[in-house]
Formats: sequence, structure tokens, C-alpha cells
Amino acid sequence: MKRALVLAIAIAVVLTMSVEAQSAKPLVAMTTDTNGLGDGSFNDGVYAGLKRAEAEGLCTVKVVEAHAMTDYVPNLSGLAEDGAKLVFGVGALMIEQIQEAAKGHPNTYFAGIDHYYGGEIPPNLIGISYREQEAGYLAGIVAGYMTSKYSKNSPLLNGKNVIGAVLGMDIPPVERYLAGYIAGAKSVNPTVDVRYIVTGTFADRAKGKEASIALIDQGADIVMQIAGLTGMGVLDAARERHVFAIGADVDQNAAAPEYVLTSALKGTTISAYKAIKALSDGTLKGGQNIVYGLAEDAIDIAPFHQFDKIVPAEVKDAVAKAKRDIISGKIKVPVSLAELGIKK
Amino acid sequence: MRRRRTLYFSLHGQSGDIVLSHLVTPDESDRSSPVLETRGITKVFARNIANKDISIQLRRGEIVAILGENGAGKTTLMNILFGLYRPSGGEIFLDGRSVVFDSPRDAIRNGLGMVHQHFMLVPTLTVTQNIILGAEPVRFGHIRYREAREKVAELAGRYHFGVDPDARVEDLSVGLQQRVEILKALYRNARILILDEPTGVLTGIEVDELFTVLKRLASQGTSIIVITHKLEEVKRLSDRVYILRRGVMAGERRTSDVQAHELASLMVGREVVLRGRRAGSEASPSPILAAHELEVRSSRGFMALRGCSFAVGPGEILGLAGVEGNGQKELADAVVGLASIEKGTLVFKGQDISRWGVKKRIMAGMGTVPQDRRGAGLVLPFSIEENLLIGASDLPPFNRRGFLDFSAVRRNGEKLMESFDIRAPGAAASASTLSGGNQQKVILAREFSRAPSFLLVCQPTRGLDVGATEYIYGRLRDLRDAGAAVLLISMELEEIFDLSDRIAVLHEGRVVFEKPASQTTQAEVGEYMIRGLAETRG
Amino acid sequence: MKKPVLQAGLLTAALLMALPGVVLYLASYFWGAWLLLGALCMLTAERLLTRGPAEVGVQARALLAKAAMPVEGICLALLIGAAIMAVTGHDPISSYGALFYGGLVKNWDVSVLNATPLIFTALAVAVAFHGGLFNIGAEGQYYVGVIVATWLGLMLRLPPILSLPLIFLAGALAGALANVIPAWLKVRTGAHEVVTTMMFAYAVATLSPIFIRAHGGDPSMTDHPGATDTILQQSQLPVFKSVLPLANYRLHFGILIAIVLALLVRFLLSRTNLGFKIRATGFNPTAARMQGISVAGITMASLLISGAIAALSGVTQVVGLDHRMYQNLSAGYGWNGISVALLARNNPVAIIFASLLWGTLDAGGQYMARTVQTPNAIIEIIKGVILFLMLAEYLWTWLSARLRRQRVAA
Amino acid sequence: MMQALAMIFTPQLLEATIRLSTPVTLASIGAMVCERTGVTNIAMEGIMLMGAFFAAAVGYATGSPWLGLLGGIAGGMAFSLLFAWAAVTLHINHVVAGAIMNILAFGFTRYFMNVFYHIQGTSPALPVTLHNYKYAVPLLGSLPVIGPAFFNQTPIVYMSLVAVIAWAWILARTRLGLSVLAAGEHPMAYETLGRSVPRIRYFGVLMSGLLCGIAGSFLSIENSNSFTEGMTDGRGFIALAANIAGGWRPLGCFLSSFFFGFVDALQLRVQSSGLLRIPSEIFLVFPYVATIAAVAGLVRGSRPPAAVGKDFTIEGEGD
Repeated sequence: MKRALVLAIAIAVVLTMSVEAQSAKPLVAMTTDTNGLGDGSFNDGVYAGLKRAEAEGLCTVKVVEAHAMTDYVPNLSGLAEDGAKLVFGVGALMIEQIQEAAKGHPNTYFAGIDHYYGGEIPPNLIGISYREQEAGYLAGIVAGYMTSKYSKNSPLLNGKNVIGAVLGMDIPPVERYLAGYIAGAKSVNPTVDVRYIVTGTFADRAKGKEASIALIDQGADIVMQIAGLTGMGVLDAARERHVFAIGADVDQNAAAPEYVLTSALKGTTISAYKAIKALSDGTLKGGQNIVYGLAEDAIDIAPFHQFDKIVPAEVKDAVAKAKRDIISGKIKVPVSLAELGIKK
Repeated sequence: MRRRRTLYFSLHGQSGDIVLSHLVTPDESDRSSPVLETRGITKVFARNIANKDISIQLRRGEIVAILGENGAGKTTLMNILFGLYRPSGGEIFLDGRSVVFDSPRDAIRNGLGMVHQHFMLVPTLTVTQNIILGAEPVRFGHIRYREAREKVAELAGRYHFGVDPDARVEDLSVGLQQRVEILKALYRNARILILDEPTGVLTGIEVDELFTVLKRLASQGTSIIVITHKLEEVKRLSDRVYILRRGVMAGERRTSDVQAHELASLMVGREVVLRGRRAGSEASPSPILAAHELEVRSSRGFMALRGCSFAVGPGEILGLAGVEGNGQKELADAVVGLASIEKGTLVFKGQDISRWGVKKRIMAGMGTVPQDRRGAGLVLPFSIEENLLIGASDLPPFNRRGFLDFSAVRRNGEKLMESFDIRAPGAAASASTLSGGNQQKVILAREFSRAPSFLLVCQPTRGLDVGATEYIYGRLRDLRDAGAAVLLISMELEEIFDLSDRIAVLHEGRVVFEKPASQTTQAEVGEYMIRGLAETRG
Repeated sequence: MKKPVLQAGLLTAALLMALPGVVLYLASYFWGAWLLLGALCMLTAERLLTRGPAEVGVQARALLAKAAMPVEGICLALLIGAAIMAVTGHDPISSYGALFYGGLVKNWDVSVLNATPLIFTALAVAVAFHGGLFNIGAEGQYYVGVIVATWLGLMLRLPPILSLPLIFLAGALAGALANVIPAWLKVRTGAHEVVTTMMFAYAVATLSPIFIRAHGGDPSMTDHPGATDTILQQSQLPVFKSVLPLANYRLHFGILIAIVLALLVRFLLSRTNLGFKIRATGFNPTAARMQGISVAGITMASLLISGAIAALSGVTQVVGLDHRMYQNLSAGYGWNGISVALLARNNPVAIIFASLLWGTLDAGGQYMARTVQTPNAIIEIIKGVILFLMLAEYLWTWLSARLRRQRVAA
Repeated sequence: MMQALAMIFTPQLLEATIRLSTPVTLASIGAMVCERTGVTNIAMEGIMLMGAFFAAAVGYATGSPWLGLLGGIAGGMAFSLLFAWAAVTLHINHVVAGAIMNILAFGFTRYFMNVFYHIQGTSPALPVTLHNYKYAVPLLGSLPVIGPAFFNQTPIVYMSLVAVIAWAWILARTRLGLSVLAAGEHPMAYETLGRSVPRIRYFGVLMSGLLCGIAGSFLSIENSNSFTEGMTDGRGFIALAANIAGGWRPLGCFLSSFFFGFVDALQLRVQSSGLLRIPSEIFLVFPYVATIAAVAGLVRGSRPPAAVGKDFTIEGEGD
């Protein structure tokens, strides 16, 4: 036991030295939540932001995937000890842990994704959260118009005036998306029939596909996915049944270019990138919560890519107007189905 | 985990140690050359030597018996001949040329057929399927069942076997199952037939029929080896006999010129005496256990006991004879308390216990020596002392407010090992390492230690050697003499007659015959057992 | 005359050194190891005194023989893991260096935190095993424990002395209840518990969001979506830090509870009537039934106890570490509990060490992934290989037979 | 209400049922064969996952979904070979070995995702999938309801139906089938007839590897176009339940798999129809409850192979 210990320490010292080999650019690190990279959601989003910053030569990047919730603290503080100047903690589940880590490492900035801190916030900690409902709202507007009024514009649309959404687990961020989506659609098309299915998992692609096929069979010609990896199945279904899909969190057009109409962008990428930019400019300010929304142009919908021509001006204008009104506060986007008078 | 339990079928014939003894040279009078011959076969297992330098010869059309106690290494020898085990030394010759059997397949291809002590039949398959299994007539992997059926039917007809090719094996009586086994060998054109303890599970008449069949086969040129520990079988059936004792060859005799007692002493290594029976008794007026018109359903749903009545009095052994499958199992279960009694009553010391649970009955003074020693009697991975504790773990001195006093358990274990002469390294030795006889002694010790006023005993000496049998009979008689009632269920008539004071016959779920042992004969009892057999067959 | 006194003295000394030794070591005060070492010496001395050197030697050799196989297995597994790393272009040496430095030293507290719930679930599985049953649904009972603990933790307004025991009790009860139906089905219809408990696990996991929404997880709030509110202060388990200032602030007393429970289970199985009956039934139900043991009753008992222990795992996790229930929180403690139980051959005490090994591998794997960027999925592979080698007794007998033969040949 | 029901019970419901049950059917047939030879197999989840991964990997590397399918089969069989080695040759308890195999499978797939593609989550997409080879059986395909469900389907769906029929026939009429039945009921009898029990058990496990490999391929390269981590999501275990509920009979396996698939498909449609607005979890839990009910209810009649899960050795030298 004891000898093994000594040995381990010896080795460790050696390699920590090798690791400490410093580069000129600041080290920016992130730890994922237990879903790890490849969740097709905020983990990937933030990682994309880091990659972009790295590509622009702003920093070097290091990422750790948490295996269990107990790993959050060691990962966060460990990354700080590895010399990271800015550490992203992704996922609401590490909200206490990141505050502890921030207190423990005052010389490192910490940014918590999907975090909103109450009370007194350490000067080196930034809580980053999003108003997903706004993204949902914009996507809803597009869907609401295209499914009925402009259903002639694409062979993929059937004019039955039904749109759908496939949810992963029934948790608040997902519900915020959905609430916005429904409200947005109804705002431009009061008669639209919005149907949704909760698959109960973020990992079962086949189930996501069946769910959206069920919606398609019931007339839906635009299906939004709010389901992480399960959402990949929605794209599968769109590809197979020739209907439109709407991606979530990141621009998923690449995954099925002929079918992804647009994506509701939760600005994890942009917000992460902004933070790093501010870091390198020396303007990064801690001790605050930043709630990203349209106003902070971290929430948006993705470009229509090759569908740009079939999406008429009226729709684009409506989206633009909605943006303005939301920013100006003229439109208050609902955050829960309860607000829409729908009970689960 | 529980894998170990599945190994035991392959463990027979591994116990016993070596006694040096010179080899009897095979007599040279017979000129015809042997079909099968072994020279100096030796088999060493992980822990012991099961065969040491065994040489036998078998000639065409000859019936040779291999006699020996359990653990003498008979079965091991046969498994070697059949290619199941590899010999550690020695050679096998067929028609004079040396052969090596890597698997049963080789043995079968060379014209050997084996009927195992524990039948090698798949209960859920039909007779035909079982017989052709491994030698199916196929076209492109597709079995030609019609052709197979015809051949099986033809074979069965030729030897008057009277088995239905389409019957499911699990529905056949033991006797018939054995014929299926023999058919299996014949179907593969076996020239040499090996039978391991063939009569262990048969009734008198079935034994007779089996022997006629075997003699007919021999007369038609098949050579037969019969493995047994029953002297009179050797006398009745075989031309020559080899005697094995503790893994070595104790002698070879021509059956015609040898006396039973000589064989016995060769086999056991000493003179054998069996204690006589007590003067015949009548049914006692105040029985310990009495059954009235019991009706019990079998696990397969049909009514197995149809109004079964009997009574066992204090200080007597009631022997319940009968062909297997006539309700013995259900009766035993009903007495123990495992099977639910649908009609009729079971009265123990004047109390109706029909609805009592197993535990209550044990506490009231009823004991059981189950037929399946390893499956139902012992927890094999447990130590001897633990096995002696099962069922008593609720009682003082072992149980102190839910906690076990292991010093008491150890004391109890050592005491009983001593008084029942259980041969083992110690009370902590695992039951799985014990020989069959010692395992049975452990069970007896456990039951006796509760001083039961009634004891149910099922096939107590099945597969045990003469020594152990002797001992167990003795203990049972002691219990009887101490005033307990003993119900003996057995399919072996000899056992029934050796032990019982009164004898009853169970047939189709009823007691069809009952007499003091002194006033009846094996012939008479067998008669009653068979009459049922005839009916069930028709 | 003097001997017994000395003997008693040595034993008490050993105990007095061992207890703080364990606590200190767990709290990453590594010099606690010296205390443990001391305790060990005391114990050996006592043995030498009472049994005499000869028997002690025998026992020691027996112990070593017992330990040899696991150690060999683990080493071999690590070698195989190294091979895989090397082939796939990761430096094994630095990786393992990081693995063990991270797991045993740097983040030892994480290893302990990881091990705590595993000990419970593994014990749960082991108890069922001894009863001849396969409680593959420990995961589900874990969830049940979590739900109950969270609910009571939010409701109960009692002093800790009352509320904590109450929560543990209620959790255990609920866990037992969760296994009533599988047990009943097993007894009644013979429905295989592997399937029923597994399905129950999935069912409970699926239903848990309803509970979470009911206690917090309001979509309009951004902090902690998908989690309940924090349980009240007085229903939270005390932490080592409260007594040992240098200990990690999250390290709670759960590990001690787990160790005590392990000892209790050992006692239950080896020294009590119930435990004896459970083992008898597990090995041979027929014989047990013949001897008047109610197999149905024992099956019920072992499955219910198993469920209760598994639920305690969830309870400890909530009152000790999480202090709330999260959406899909479980790091598969139920499933991993099975592996740990197997690794420890269902021996309650061995389970403690097996769990710590597992926890170390996980924590160390994180450190490794962070510092030398070796993907920590390799850890899962190594775990699998370890189990594989540990359980293949046959492989070892076969190998040793081979070696012997070669030695004979040579 | 009425039209809501009409919207749920459509021909598409049947198609969805088939799609959802196909992988489970294949795996449960695999489980059936495997257990009939006497090996309990809970490793199917892992085998299926390996199949899915290698199908996607090979399919992506070669660009041909058919080679991908072969890859999936190869992956599944190779992995099941490891399982057979553990359970039959090394005599590890079957359930235990199976549990280990599942752990290994998750580790392997995630690790090699990283090694091959340096990404986690979803592997790169195949240009063409087996879904592009959808084939309508002439005539039969145009039957009203069952036509589209059974006879206008993708390759692996047909394979699953073939597997069911083939194995029903094999067990009933062929030498192979007889061997499989015997080995699981009375291994010693089988061995004494000169056949090798270990060999037939290897065959059983490999067959389950083959079928689970196909099932995995269905998930990754027919029903979708790439591999995503943990995409089997418990189907291997459901398949085990389906096999038990189906009484270790090919047709039974198919029917119970079909039933589970139906429950799931129905659940999705009821949700989206907005017919009942109760917590969605209530629906989601239904398949598990249904499985428990099935197992509890149906297992009574059916009898498992006598020697299933039991180790086989000739000379008990271990003891």
C-alpha cells in the first residue's frame, strides 16, 4: 500500500511537470456534465465555442468529461490547477460545485453554463444562462407560417396545418423551448395544431424517430427536436418521410441539409466564445450572472441555408419584428406550458 | 456461485483409497480371442485413484459381470471404455488391435453401446428423437422422421420391447425408459453392450424381462458387460465375473463355479452377515401415523394418490413396495407436508395433521430420509455441522434470540459424527466431499438427533455399498426397537424384505396388499406389484 | 494468568489504533496508514501470543494465497489495458501514473465518495446472491431511496438526531417495499427476479421526473432546472470537515455507515439464524424446504433486505452529498454494485475494498483524462477485464496446470 | 374523441410496431437459441451495441451499408465469441459473464468512438443506408393493412421475419434443432451420444451474436444513418424478457416482441394525439409494467430448458 503510494506520487510528480509545460496562449478548459461530449446539446455547443476561439488563436483548449457527479469539484479545481485561466462548467448540476471551486481558485475565472447564482457571487465567477423560450418562439413563428400559409412553397409541406415537437426528458429547459415554440406558432397562426411527444430519454435515437413519425402520421410536416441524441432520430425521420425538421441548441443543418429548415440556437457557442474573447481582451468581468437572450444576441435561429429562397419575406420580417419586440419587452414569451394554459 | 451443484452427476465412483492386492491371472481355458480387452487401465482423478491396473477380457456372445461396492471404480472403468474419461494409463484393445477413444463418438463408432446408471434420455423429447439423437437419418440436415420411426418400431418389435416410438420419454415408466436406452445402443448396431447398475430401479418382473432380453442379445452374438453390486444378479445373468475392490482387481471367477458368499467376501474384503427380521407383527391398534383415503395430485396434474390408506404403529417398520411411479413420490410429499392433500386425512398421534406445514410436523416428531440424498437431503456446499443444523437452527442450544451459537453447533456436529461413525476430516468438512454412505449417515444423524417418533425412509440404501447398507439397516432397526414408527418406501424388493416387519404394496395410488413380512414371499408381493404394471402397460 | 491480560491489552490497543486510523485515512490524512499498520502489528502480536507462530504462519500464508488471485487478476487487467492504450496511441505509463496518483492521493476523497454508494448497492446484491437470487434492479431501489430521502428531507422539521435516523429508516422501508412485488411474483408464479427487478428499475427511473417537478424544478427558474430544492439543513449528514479541518468539505460520514453496514451484513449471514437459512435456501431450496424452512419466506426476506440496503445507498447519497434529487442523477450505482459484488465474491468485507478500488479507478480515470488526456472510457474496459479475470477461476486453475505440466516436462 | 382514436389506430400504427419490435425480435430469437442450448445470455445488450457500432464504422469506412451489415454481424459474433469463451470454456457463471460483457461493450464503443473519430456521441453518417433498399414484395406488398407493415419493408425487417420462421422450422425438423433442444435439456445425454455440448453451446451463443449483430445494425444503419452512444437503450434486456414471455419458442418470441413494440408505438401516438393529458411518464412506464405482467403471467405455462444457465463439465475435477 504505502510503497505503491510513494511510487504513484513519484510518477505523478514527473508527469505533472511534463503537463505544466506552458504555452504562450492562455489555457481555457471545460468540464462537461455526466452526459459528456457528443450530447448534441450544450456540451457540444460550449466545446464548439472553445474550438472557435482556439482556431482564432485566442487560447489553447482542454476538456474533461465527468464520469459521475462526484467528479465535478475535482475537475473544476483540477483544471484551474492545471493553469487554466478560464474554466467552463457545463450543466446546471454543478451549480454549487463551481461556486466552491471559484472560491478556492481566485486567480482563475469560472463560467457556469445554465447557471444563475443567487446571493453574493465570487468576483471570478460568471453565471451564464439562457432564455431558450425566445429561440423556441422564433422557430415557432417560422413553423407556424410555413406549415399552412406557405405550404405551397415546398413539396415537404402538406398544408394540414399541424406541427410537432419531440422532447427528451420533461425538464425545465426543454419545457421552456416548447412553451416558446407553441406560443410563437400560435402568434402567427392561431389555428395551428401543435403536437408534442415526450420520449423520456436523451439517448434513444430509434425512439426519437418513431416519435416524430407518429407526429408525421398525424399530419405534422415540421417537427422540432428538443431531445439531445434522441433528437437525431427526428432528423432520421425527416430524411425518411420527407418533412422538415427544426434542430435545437446548435445549427444541425449539416446533419441533414435537405431537411433541417432551421435550428433554434441556444447561444452556448457564442456565449463561450464571447467569454474567451473578453478574457483575451482583458475585459472579462466576473461576479455576475449573464442571462443570454436575443438582447445579448446569444439566442437566435440558424440561417435557412438552401431553404432561404422558399422562406418568404413575410416570415423573415415577422421573425425580425418578434426579435425587436422581445428585446424591447413588448412581447413576453411564456416559459412554461402552464402559462399557455396547457396542463401536463 | 451455484455452478457447483450442476457437477455432481459426473462424480460417481471417485471415492475409496488403494489397497495393494495381487492380480488374479485370467484363466486360459477359453480359446476364442477376446472382442474387448483392457490391459493395466489406471485412472487418477484430482484427489484419488479410481482405477489401478485393471485388465479385463470380453469374448463374443459372452455376458461378463463386474462386481464391486460403490466407489470400487466400476463406473469409472466403464466411462473409460466408453471414451467419456481418458485413462491415465493402460491400453484398450478391440479385436486385438489397440484403440484410443477420445470421445463417446469413437466408442460408438467402434460398436460399443452403454446404458448408464442415470438414464441419458432427454425427458421432453419423444422415444424416436431420443434414439436417433446423434445418429439422425438426414437429408440436407432435415431429419427423415418417418424413416426413423419405422426403424425404431422395427427394432422394438424384434426384441419385444413394446415401446411406442412417439411417446414422450418423461411419460414412460422407468423400465420402459431403460429399454429405450438399450434401443439407443442397438440402433447404433452395438456389438458390445455395457449396462451400469441396470436393475437398480427395476421391479422383479422387469428384472426378469431385462435378463431374458440380454440373454437373447448374447445368444445373437452381442457381448455384454453388466456392472452391479448385487450378487444374485451375477449368479443369474453372467458367464464370468470380475470383482473390483477399491479401484483394484480383487479377482476373476467363472460364475458357474463360485458361491455367492465367496463373491461377497471378495467384494467387501470380509465376511458379511445381515441381521434377521423381528417376528412378524400385526397392524397395531394405536398407530403413530395413519392415512385415510388420501387423494393427492401429482405435479403433472393427474390424481396420483387415489384413496391411499395405511397405518404404522409404534415399534414397527412398514415396508411400502411398489413399481416406481405408482404414487410413491406424492405419498412421500404428502407425509412430509410438501404436497397438499385434496381428500382424506393424515393422522399423527391422534391429531389430524393434513393441513400442517412441514416445520410443524418436524417439531411434532416426524422425520424424513428423502430418496434424493444430494438433491433433497443435504446442502452439499455446507459443512457437515451446518447440514446437521438445518431445521434445528430455530431451537436451543443453537439459537439464542436469533443468533447462532457456533460452539454448540460444533459440539453437536462432532458428537453426531462420532456416534454415527461418519468418516470425514472433521465437522467442518464440506458434505460434497463425502462418499454416498457417509452422506446418508449425515442425514440419518440429523433426523435421529431429533428423536423422531415417526420416520419416513425412501430408498435409504440406493447405490450404497454393502457395508453402509448394513449399518443403515442396523440404525433403522434400533430406532424401531426404541419404539418409533418407520415407513419405508422402496422399489427394491430385497430391501423391503430385509427390513420390514409388515409389507404393503402401493399400486396406482392405492394400497392393494398388506401382510406381516413373515407371512408373505417376494413372489407374492411381486405378483401384486406386477399386476398393476400389466394394467398400466396395456 | 498474565497472558489473557496482555492479550486483552493488545486487542484494545489494536482497536484504539485501527478506528481513528481508518477515519483519518479515509479523510485523506494519509499518516493514518501508520496507525493502521500499528493496529496490524498489535493484532499479529496477539495472534502469535495466543495461537503460536506456526498457526499464524499458516493463516498468513492462507491469507496471501487468497489475496494472490485478485492481485494477479488486477495486474493482468492493467497490463491488457496498457496494451490497448499503447496500440491506440496513448502512453500507458504516464496514464497509469496519473490514474493512481489521482485516485489514491490527489482525489482520494472523490474515490471515497464514489465508493460509498457502491458499498451499499453491492451489499444489497450480495445478500440476494446468498439467498440464490439475482437482484439486478438495485438501481431502482436506489432511486426509491433517493426519492424518499429527498421528500422527507424537505418535509421533516425535526432536530437532526431524530430526522436522520427517521429518514434512513423510512428509506430502508421503502426500498424493501419496492421489492415486495418482484419477490411475491417470484414466490407465486416463479417469474424470474432478474427480469422483474430490472423492469422495476426502469419503471422507477422513468417516473422520477414527476416527483422532481412536484418539489422544485420550476421551468421559469434558471438555477437548477431538473432538480428538487435543497433538503433542510437538519436532515443533512455531518461531514468529516466538522471534526478534521483538512478533510475535503464534501466528505461525509456515509462511508462509515457503509462500512458498519458491511460488518452487520457479514454478521447477519454468518452468525444469525436468518442468515443461515438464507444461505441454506440459496444453495439448495429443496433440502431447505424438506427441513421445514419456508423457502417462500426466505426468498421474500432476502429480496426485501436486499431492497432495503440498496435504498439506503440512495438515502446516503442524498443526505450526505447531493442534498437534493437530480434528474437522471445516478451514475449507475445499482448496476456497478453488481460488478462490485461479483468482484468481492459476495463477501461483505471484501465488498468494502472492491468498492474503494472501483471508486479509485473512476476518480483516477478523471484525473488521467484531465492531465494526460487519455479517454477515461479505457477505465470501463479495464474494469470489465478485471471482473473477467477475477471470475475465471477456471482460467487460473488451467494456467497453473499448464505451468505445472511444463515444469514437469522441463 | 372518436376521430382521435381513428387517428391513433391507423395502418401506420402496425408499421411503427414492426419497426419498434424488429430489433427486439431478432435479439429475442438469439436469446431463445442461446438458452435452448443451455446458456443464459444477458449480454445481448452489449452484443447489440457492438453490432450497431461496427455496422456504422464499417459502413462509413466502406461506404456500403451491406458491408456495414457484415461488419455489424462480425462485431456481434466476435464479441459473443468472447462471451462463449467466458461462459463455456472458462466456466464463469453465465449471468455474471453476461453482466461483464455489457460493461465491456459500453467501454469499447465509447473508447473506439474516440479513437476512430475523435468525437463522442454520434459517429459520422453513412451516405447510403439499408433503408434505401426498401423492397415491396410483389402482390403481397399491396395488401391493405398488413401489406405495408410486413411486405413493403427494409431488408433487416424481412431478416427478422425469416429468422423467426427459419428457427421454428429448424427446432421442429432438423438435426441441428434436435441437438439444440437436447443440449439444453440433458447435456450429459447429448455428450454420451458422441456430440460435444461445448460445441453446440458455442454455436448457440454465436447465433445470438449473429442475430444481435443484425439487430444492432438495424438500429445504426437501417433505422438511422450512424451510431450514437448507448443507442440500444435497454433493448437487449427487453429481448430477454420477450424470450421468457414467449416461452422459449420462436413464435412466442416474435409475438411478445411484437406486443412490446405495439405498446410503445401506441404510447407515442396516444401522447401526440393529445387524447389524454396526464404526465407523459405514465405512458413511458407502460412497456416495463407490460413486461413484468407478461413475465409474471405467461411464464407459468412455459418451462425453461432444464439445464439453462448450468455449467457443463465431464470430469468434475473442480470438486
